[in-house]
Amino acid sequence: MAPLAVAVPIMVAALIIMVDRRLPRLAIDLLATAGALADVVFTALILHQSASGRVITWSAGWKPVHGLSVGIVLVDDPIGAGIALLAAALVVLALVFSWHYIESEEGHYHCLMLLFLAGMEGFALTGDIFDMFVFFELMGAAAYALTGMKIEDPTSVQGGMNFGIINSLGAYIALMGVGLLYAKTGQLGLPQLGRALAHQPRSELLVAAFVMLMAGFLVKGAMAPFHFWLADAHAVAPSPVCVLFSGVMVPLGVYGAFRVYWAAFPTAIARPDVSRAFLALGVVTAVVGAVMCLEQRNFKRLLAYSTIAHVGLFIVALGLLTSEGVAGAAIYIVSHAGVKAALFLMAGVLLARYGTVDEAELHGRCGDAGLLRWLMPVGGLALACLPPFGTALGKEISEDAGSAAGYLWVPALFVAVSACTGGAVLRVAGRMLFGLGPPPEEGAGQTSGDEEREGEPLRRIPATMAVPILTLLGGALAVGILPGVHAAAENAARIFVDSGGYRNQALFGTAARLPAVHEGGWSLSGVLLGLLSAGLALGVAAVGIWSRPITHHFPRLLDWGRRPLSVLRELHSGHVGDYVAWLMLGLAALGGLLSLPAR
Amino acid sequence: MRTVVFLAGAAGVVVLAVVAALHIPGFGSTFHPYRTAAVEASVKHVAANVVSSVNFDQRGLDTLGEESILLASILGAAILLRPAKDETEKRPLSAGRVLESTRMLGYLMMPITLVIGLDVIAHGHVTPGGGFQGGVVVGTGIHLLYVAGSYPALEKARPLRAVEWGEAIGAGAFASLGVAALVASGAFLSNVIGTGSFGQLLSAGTVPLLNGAVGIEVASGTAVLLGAFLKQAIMVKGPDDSR
Amino acid sequence: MSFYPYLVAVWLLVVGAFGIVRSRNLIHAILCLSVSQSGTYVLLLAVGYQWHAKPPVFGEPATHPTAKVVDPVVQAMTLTDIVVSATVTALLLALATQIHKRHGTLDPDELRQLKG
Amino acid sequence: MMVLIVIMLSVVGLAGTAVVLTGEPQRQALMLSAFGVASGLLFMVLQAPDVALSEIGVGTAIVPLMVMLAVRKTERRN
Repeated sequence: MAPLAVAVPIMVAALIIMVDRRLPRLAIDLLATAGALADVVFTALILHQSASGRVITWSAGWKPVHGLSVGIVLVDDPIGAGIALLAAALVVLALVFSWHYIESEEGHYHCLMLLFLAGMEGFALTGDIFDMFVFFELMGAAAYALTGMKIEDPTSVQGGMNFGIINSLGAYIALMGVGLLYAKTGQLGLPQLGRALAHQPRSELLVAAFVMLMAGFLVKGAMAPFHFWLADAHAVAPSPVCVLFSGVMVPLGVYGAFRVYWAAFPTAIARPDVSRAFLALGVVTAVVGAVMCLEQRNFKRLLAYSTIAHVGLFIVALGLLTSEGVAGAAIYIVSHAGVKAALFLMAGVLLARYGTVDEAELHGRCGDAGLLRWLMPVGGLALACLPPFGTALGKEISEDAGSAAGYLWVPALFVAVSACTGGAVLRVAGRMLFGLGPPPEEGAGQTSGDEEREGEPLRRIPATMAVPILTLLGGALAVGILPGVHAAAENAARIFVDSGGYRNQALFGTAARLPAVHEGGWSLSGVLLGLLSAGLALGVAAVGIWSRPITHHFPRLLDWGRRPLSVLRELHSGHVGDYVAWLMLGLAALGGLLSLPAR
Repeated sequence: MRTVVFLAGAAGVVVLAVVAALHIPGFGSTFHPYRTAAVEASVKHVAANVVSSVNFDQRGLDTLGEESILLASILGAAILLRPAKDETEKRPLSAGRVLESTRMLGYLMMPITLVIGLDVIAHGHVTPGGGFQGGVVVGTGIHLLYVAGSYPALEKARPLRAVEWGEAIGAGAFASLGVAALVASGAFLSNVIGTGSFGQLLSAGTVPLLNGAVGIEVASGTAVLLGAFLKQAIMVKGPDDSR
Repeated sequence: MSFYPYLVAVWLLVVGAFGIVRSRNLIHAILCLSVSQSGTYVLLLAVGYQWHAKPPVFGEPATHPTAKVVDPVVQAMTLTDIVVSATVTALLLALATQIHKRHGTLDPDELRQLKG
Repeated sequence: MMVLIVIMLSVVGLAGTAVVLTGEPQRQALMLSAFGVASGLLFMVLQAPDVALSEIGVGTAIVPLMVMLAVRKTERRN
């Protein structure tokens, strides 16, 4: 079953190339959407099956003998199958949105989307580290091309280039890590690696291999200081593609890093060291993302930085290295994907209607946006973790996990970051859709990379655009409302962190079933903290909208705050050489954090 | 500034890597557990070239991913190198100045190259080489016609439409063979058909088939890629290209 | 000697990255990226090498399948890696061509539209 | 054998450095070709004929060819 999720999109893509000049555009749309829908079915079945134990598939039938095999294993637990399902579902919605959004006669765009899907499925479902590298690169190759697709647009090709160089370099560093690990153990399968490393003494070789693997995956996962490519790519890629980038590709990078840690390294590297490194870099990522998010006036770039901020939160939650943290991150990732994808599609609608998503240019011009007048503020509040959206549930569980691990600053960080990112979205919504606040000064501010869309401006929003947006927001709401989501996530998380079970079930078909939890859900403190962050977000938005009169009276304060900000903005220079330099420094920093023993 | 940041990072990375290298089993050691298992598996399926056996039989899923990367890159390059809205295609007038001897060499070399390439593909499971290496040779070989100075002849020998088909057929066939094996034996990409005898052309089960699919895809892929760059370089004119 | 191949591999990775950092031309940067990647080829093949072992091919000249051979798995991985390298390089070169068309330059110092 | 491997490794390391230090793309493409040959020979010495064949095909022919074409396209307007 699992290999089909990879093979079917590839076959449909090949079919589209063969027939695309004989069929009308609608047929290509339908074919591509059907291909992605097939993957929704496959991954949903795998998810269903995995609830009663991991689904193990030995590709090419090379079943292990005495725990060794020459084949590739796919080990699918609920978390892996869940993120694979998320990817397939987002691709379906993105393709539906593209029916009227992407104007091209040929099916190349559709093929690339399907190959991108195949890459994500392979990466999520495989249990082999070299196979992960291959599908990582497949995601990459499709993604670079999709980013640079608008060749008439100068910034588009440039964003694609920065993305391509940084991500490829990250992949090669990860492959170096694979090589080191292979040299030490002679294995490539995660279960086999876990078994080989379970009794290894701590060694610098393993630390180096781990650092290189993490760096590679977290380049895609946009952890600071590997995150610079993300905003460039998101600002210029077509909106339905951004849905996939922010919704699932970036979280997949994080997933890959922690999958590798839990499957292979939990005893090979001291746990406090790993936790400390991830917490530190996660906090930096979250803060940088949130601050930069507030600074943007291009709505898509703003959303991109908000993704960076949220990735920081995911890394903090996962970096606690407890099953509660994993459960919180899982719920947060799924519902964040729904909210953020809906917001990117709204950006696409704005772009199609008004030709820009610049906050100042559109000030008060979008009063006639119809449905969007309601949906965009809702999206902003959901991003700010307003209960009962799933984002708030994920935030609550992560905060509890943080407090339980003794880190009392974790709830504060989560509230602050969700308030800043949600507030930024609300500010843009208030100014664009309702014309709140003073009109912008002429010629003020920056213009920074914008997607350009060809074709007629959109008069009314067609159903193929409205339905995906509503579905995504509804999905994020459902995660928070449906009973049993918390318990299911908790059970999935326990399976995810059960390293011994992972390798025993894959290699020997034996794994003790873990006791299942059945309770869980909203708590009063969680709801209150959710309301707090949503309220703060409204405050942030209000300050953003009406701040000029206020700061007028305190120029000194403003000046003092601007200096570090301008340094931070300078760092995001759009220069690929800078990004590579930071990549190397981040690699060294990660190595340093993991080599110096904690405490 | 940039260089300073880089050097600081690179110094750290080098230290990390050098310390790690000191702990690798020394170069040329006899510690290769996967090797031993892979050779056994290859012998079991009568594939004389163990590398091909690993690529197409034992770790075929990697190769499926690899072929998809190729497909994605080629589609991507085709999208990126298409003539933009404000550009026109202009056919170069004639062959241009090409020495008669160069022209002869091009015409002469092409069939030889193609034969070598096809041979490398066909014997991929027996001798070094295979679909990828042979495909590269074939895909490049066709472009010797350009060296021969005949762009029209090149266009005839390389009808882009057919080549695009070839690339899709190759990728589709690889995945379809995998699914067929899943239906026939319950395991994706498993080696289901008879294996023949060692070192023969017809041996190693599905390895030569998958190898052939890769050969078709790589040959057409290389041709499309080189073709796209070539066309871009000599035919596509921008709005401000007066020449 | 025992570590020299690994050092060469790391050297290629780092020197390629250095080239990208100092690059004044994106095509140059792309080629530096492929130099970085060659570091991984060298590392993988070095890891799979064994003194006095033969290539993992038993066809021609016919060798008995029990002869001592070097690791075929790293070779298969390197092959995959080479394909990845070539195709990604092609994709990036195509992007570079378009960047030049739209900006008239390939110098990353002059391409500053994606700031902030 | 050992001497040969050391020599080839050094040649590859130096050739890689030379590719990086060659700033002018047209010449860099040629350097890359040479680097491809050196790598191919190294892989041959390391008993990897399959890899050597691909590296020589890709590294000395296709990639330098594409670079030349891309350079030709991008230098025309300067």
